[in-house]
Amino acid sequence: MDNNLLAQIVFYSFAVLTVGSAAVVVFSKSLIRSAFALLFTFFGVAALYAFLGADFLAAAQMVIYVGGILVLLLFGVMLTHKLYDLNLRSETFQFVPALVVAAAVFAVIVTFMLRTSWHTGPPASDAPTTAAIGELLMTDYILPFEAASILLLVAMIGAAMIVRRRSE
Amino acid sequence: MNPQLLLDLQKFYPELALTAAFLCVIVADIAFPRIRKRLTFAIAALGLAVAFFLSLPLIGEPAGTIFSGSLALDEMAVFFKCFLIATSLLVLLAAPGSKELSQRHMGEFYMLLLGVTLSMLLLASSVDMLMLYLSLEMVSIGSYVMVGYLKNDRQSNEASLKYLLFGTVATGAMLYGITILYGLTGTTKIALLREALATNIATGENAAMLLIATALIVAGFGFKTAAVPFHFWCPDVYTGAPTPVTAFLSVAPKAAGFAILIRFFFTGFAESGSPGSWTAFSFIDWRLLIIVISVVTMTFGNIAALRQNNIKRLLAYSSIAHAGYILMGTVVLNSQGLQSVLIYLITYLFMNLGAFLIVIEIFNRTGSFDIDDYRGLSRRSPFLTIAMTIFMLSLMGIPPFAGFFGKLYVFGAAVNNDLAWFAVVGALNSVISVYYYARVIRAMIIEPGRETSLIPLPWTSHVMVWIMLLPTVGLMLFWNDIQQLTMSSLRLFLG
Amino acid sequence: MIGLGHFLVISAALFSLGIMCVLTRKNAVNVLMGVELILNSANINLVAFSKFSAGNMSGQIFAIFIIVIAAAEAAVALAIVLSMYRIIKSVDLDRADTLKG
Amino acid sequence: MQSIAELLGLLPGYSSIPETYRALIPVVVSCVVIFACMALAVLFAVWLERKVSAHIQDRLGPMYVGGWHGWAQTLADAVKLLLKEDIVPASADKLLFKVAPFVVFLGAFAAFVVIPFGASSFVADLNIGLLYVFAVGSLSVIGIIMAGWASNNKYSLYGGMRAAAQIISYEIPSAIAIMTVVIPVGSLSLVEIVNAQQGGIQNWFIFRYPPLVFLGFIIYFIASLAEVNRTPFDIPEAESELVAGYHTEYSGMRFAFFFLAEYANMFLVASVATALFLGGWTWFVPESVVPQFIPGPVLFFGKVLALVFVQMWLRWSLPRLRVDQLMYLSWKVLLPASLALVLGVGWVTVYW
Repeated sequence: MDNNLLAQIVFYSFAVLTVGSAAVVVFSKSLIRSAFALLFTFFGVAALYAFLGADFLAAAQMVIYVGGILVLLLFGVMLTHKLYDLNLRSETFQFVPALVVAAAVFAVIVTFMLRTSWHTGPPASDAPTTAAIGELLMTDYILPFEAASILLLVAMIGAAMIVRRRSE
Repeated sequence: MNPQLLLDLQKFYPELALTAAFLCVIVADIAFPRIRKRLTFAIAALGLAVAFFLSLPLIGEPAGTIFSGSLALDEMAVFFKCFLIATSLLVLLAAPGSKELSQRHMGEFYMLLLGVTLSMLLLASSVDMLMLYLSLEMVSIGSYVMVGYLKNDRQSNEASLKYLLFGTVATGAMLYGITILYGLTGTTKIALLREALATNIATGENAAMLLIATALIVAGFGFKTAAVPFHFWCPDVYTGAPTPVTAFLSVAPKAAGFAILIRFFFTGFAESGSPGSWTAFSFIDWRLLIIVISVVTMTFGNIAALRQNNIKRLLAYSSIAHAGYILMGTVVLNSQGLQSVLIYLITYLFMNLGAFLIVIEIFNRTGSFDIDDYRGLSRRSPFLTIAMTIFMLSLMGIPPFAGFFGKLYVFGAAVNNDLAWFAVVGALNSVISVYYYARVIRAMIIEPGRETSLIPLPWTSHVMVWIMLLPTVGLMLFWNDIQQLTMSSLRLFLG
Repeated sequence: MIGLGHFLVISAALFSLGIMCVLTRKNAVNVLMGVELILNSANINLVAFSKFSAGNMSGQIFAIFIIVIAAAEAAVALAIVLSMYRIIKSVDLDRADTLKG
Repeated sequence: MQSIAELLGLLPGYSSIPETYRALIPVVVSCVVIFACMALAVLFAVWLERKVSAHIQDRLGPMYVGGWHGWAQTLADAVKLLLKEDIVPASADKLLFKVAPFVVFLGAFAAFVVIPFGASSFVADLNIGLLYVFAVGSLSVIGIIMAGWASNNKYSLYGGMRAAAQIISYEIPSAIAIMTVVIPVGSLSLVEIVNAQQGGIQNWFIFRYPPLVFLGFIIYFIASLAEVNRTPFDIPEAESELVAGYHTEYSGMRFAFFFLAEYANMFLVASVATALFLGGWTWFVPESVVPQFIPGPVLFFGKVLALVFVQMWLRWSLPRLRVDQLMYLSWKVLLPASLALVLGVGWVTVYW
């Protein structure tokens, strides 16, 4: 790669963006800022996918996570609080013990992950993945694909049933 | 179309029947508003019954996988298909008799029940980690909605929220473990894990990574089977959920969880050729680990049940304890141990559903789940009292009822495999459980109640109680058949 | 050169941040955000392994299904949270306290 | 981007720049070019909108600034906007308030990267091009909610939430309608899709499998109108109810960004429709009959303008829908219709 340095700069900036905004999600005192920080986390993760050559997945991440899940979460925040409540404080509890636990989890996982000799092969090529994914979804993964449609149907009807008003 | 796909579809008829019923219920619920209550019930019951009879011809099919290695088709898969469909059918038949469920939206309830049943069938026979995770989430998401079915009821809602939060975190952690396993082996097929791992865990670091992955995955299974320390959700959810849902959750997803637990560890980790050996990865004492979980689970469940006044809560803790007993069977991971698990599940199905059925009937009349309100029940409804007593005795493990044989098998499997002390712990636990089950019996029979009016029992409920009662009492008559059935169900696909 | 390790560290960081979020937050919606972090971390793992380690597409396919599941889960979760808000006018988890024992 | 890099290579001394930085330059230059084109197009569109609306209402519109039909009116407006004081309301969430316009703008702007204006005039030919358009489009939704919330004004919040609900509802039928083109081509790349339509008007997808793809075009066009919040789907910024929706509190430069994003989005959906259904930069008749004497980009822009004109025409002809009608249209009319179309197109593609 001739622009190796450039690639590294871009990678590290996206890594910092991802982890940094995730930290904002976790530590921010304002609920709504947590939610908006999630936008940058999802965006950063999509960029990481692009780095890994998973172009279809990167776009899917943006469409579904940012355009769907994050919007849902934001609606969730806004519909469950009184309007004008800009300083939505999100309280925390067990802060220090949880910090210790999370730090321990991080330390353990990272230590062993870096020491593990992963089953490594040559990196997969960066060929476009869309066609291959479509092919696999219709052949080897046809059952999960169909099952996922049932899942979505159950989730959709279930969610609609729960939020529907009691009148009728 | 791919010819292999068509062949696979022929072995997929039970699931297809359920899917068809699932879709028909949705359409019927919308299209025929006048008769939808009965129509959706009929479709759901018909679908389950058809699915049950379509599973029977699969017995004796050569073991293999279908859909490019997504699902296993072996005797055990068929056993669990039948078991899970039967459970759902029984719950379905009991559901209209419950006043808790809002009669208006029964169509959605049946839809959810069918959807969750379908997902459980997929879960119990998954041999691909993707299919495993997907179907686990399908079961979970359907269950969250079922628990929160009484959407205007505060308890139901809280139960649903707690279930959801615990569930998403537990399955999230499990997923992380699965990804690590994928990284270690480069495959998502459970059957290929063992070989890939055997060449891969030579170094200590890899073993540690595997350990972390396994711990995370066990958390997911522990959540589904409500084993300590992943049981927190269980009492609250069982109490808050509508009673038919509680009955369903306490049997079906648990059984599916055990099915996939056995399948995952047996085909993925244990050494091939010699059932009963965890020795492939000897750096961790698997048996001890599961023994500890099992002992803690049953002891905790039994002790916590002692001080419950709410019958649903009591049964919730008792179901935790029973999960402990079942785990005991998985410790002895040979054919005898696994057979005992299957037998225990069969007995547990009838006695537990029966107990919940009576809880439903009593709630319909008294509107209470307090054990104190069971006082004087013997005067008000002798039939219910006798039936409940039999279910309680069976849950205790008193002969000659079904529960006794289940326990006998589990303890026997432990004794036969040099774990006599383990069986003793189990037996001691059963002794503890006698106390709280007996409390229910005492309240019903001995203690006088204020109300004396008779409890009317519709004929449908009569029939339902008998359906549960007969196997609980008479299972031992067919003991040889059950032994043979469960024995033949153990021909796992190990390819 | 950017290798597998870089991605694994990011994913571990997201995972622990997600755990942290789940453990500390009282607000139900906020807890769900933590869950999304956990799912994203698992996805990074899968895609990274798919490229560097397994050399097959199954990791990416798995990741797609996880995204789909996350969407379904979020829909149901928010429905339940909204329903709870309608009943007790709060989404703080310590207000969900009628079930104790 | 390739052609830009080649053009830049003609500059004296260009090759003496270190490789690492040279890789960046075409990216920056193409961004600037797109931005400039977009700004010009928006200026023109705003003027056009004024004129179209005026003539539909049988009046003349601005006539003085600049001479012929007041062509410089929007320039004057732009200068006014940029010179205005940039007000941040005292009770707003300052950080989010300031970020929101840029997020919205980024969503509109980044999508132009994959639009093929001509046979070689595009920044990138991503093989997931169409999906990418939808992906960055979802950024604007978040930006709109952000603006609505951060303003701390209930009209803004309602506007923002209405807009978000509307956009995500209509994204579904429009995405499915696009499948009517993607299925026969077998690619998500916009360049490939346009290439598949070469050879005259009869090869444009709008006339493929009549009337299936034509109906797909209609569904896409309606849904895209709603996605850019144009009348008759402009309830997020319905003046009579919500003042101006999510950008009520904005002024000066930040308001200009919203304005820019709004018109850029009009061009974006028109461009996508042109590339997908109207043959993109391709000529009306087979080149063997009449050679193409208009450059591709001009042809493309002409088709886009025609669609933009229709958008304006609709705005001044149709009344606004109610919220429930809006949702009804999306979920109960467009969605089933587009699903049926996809089934039809799939069937035709496979078995015909």
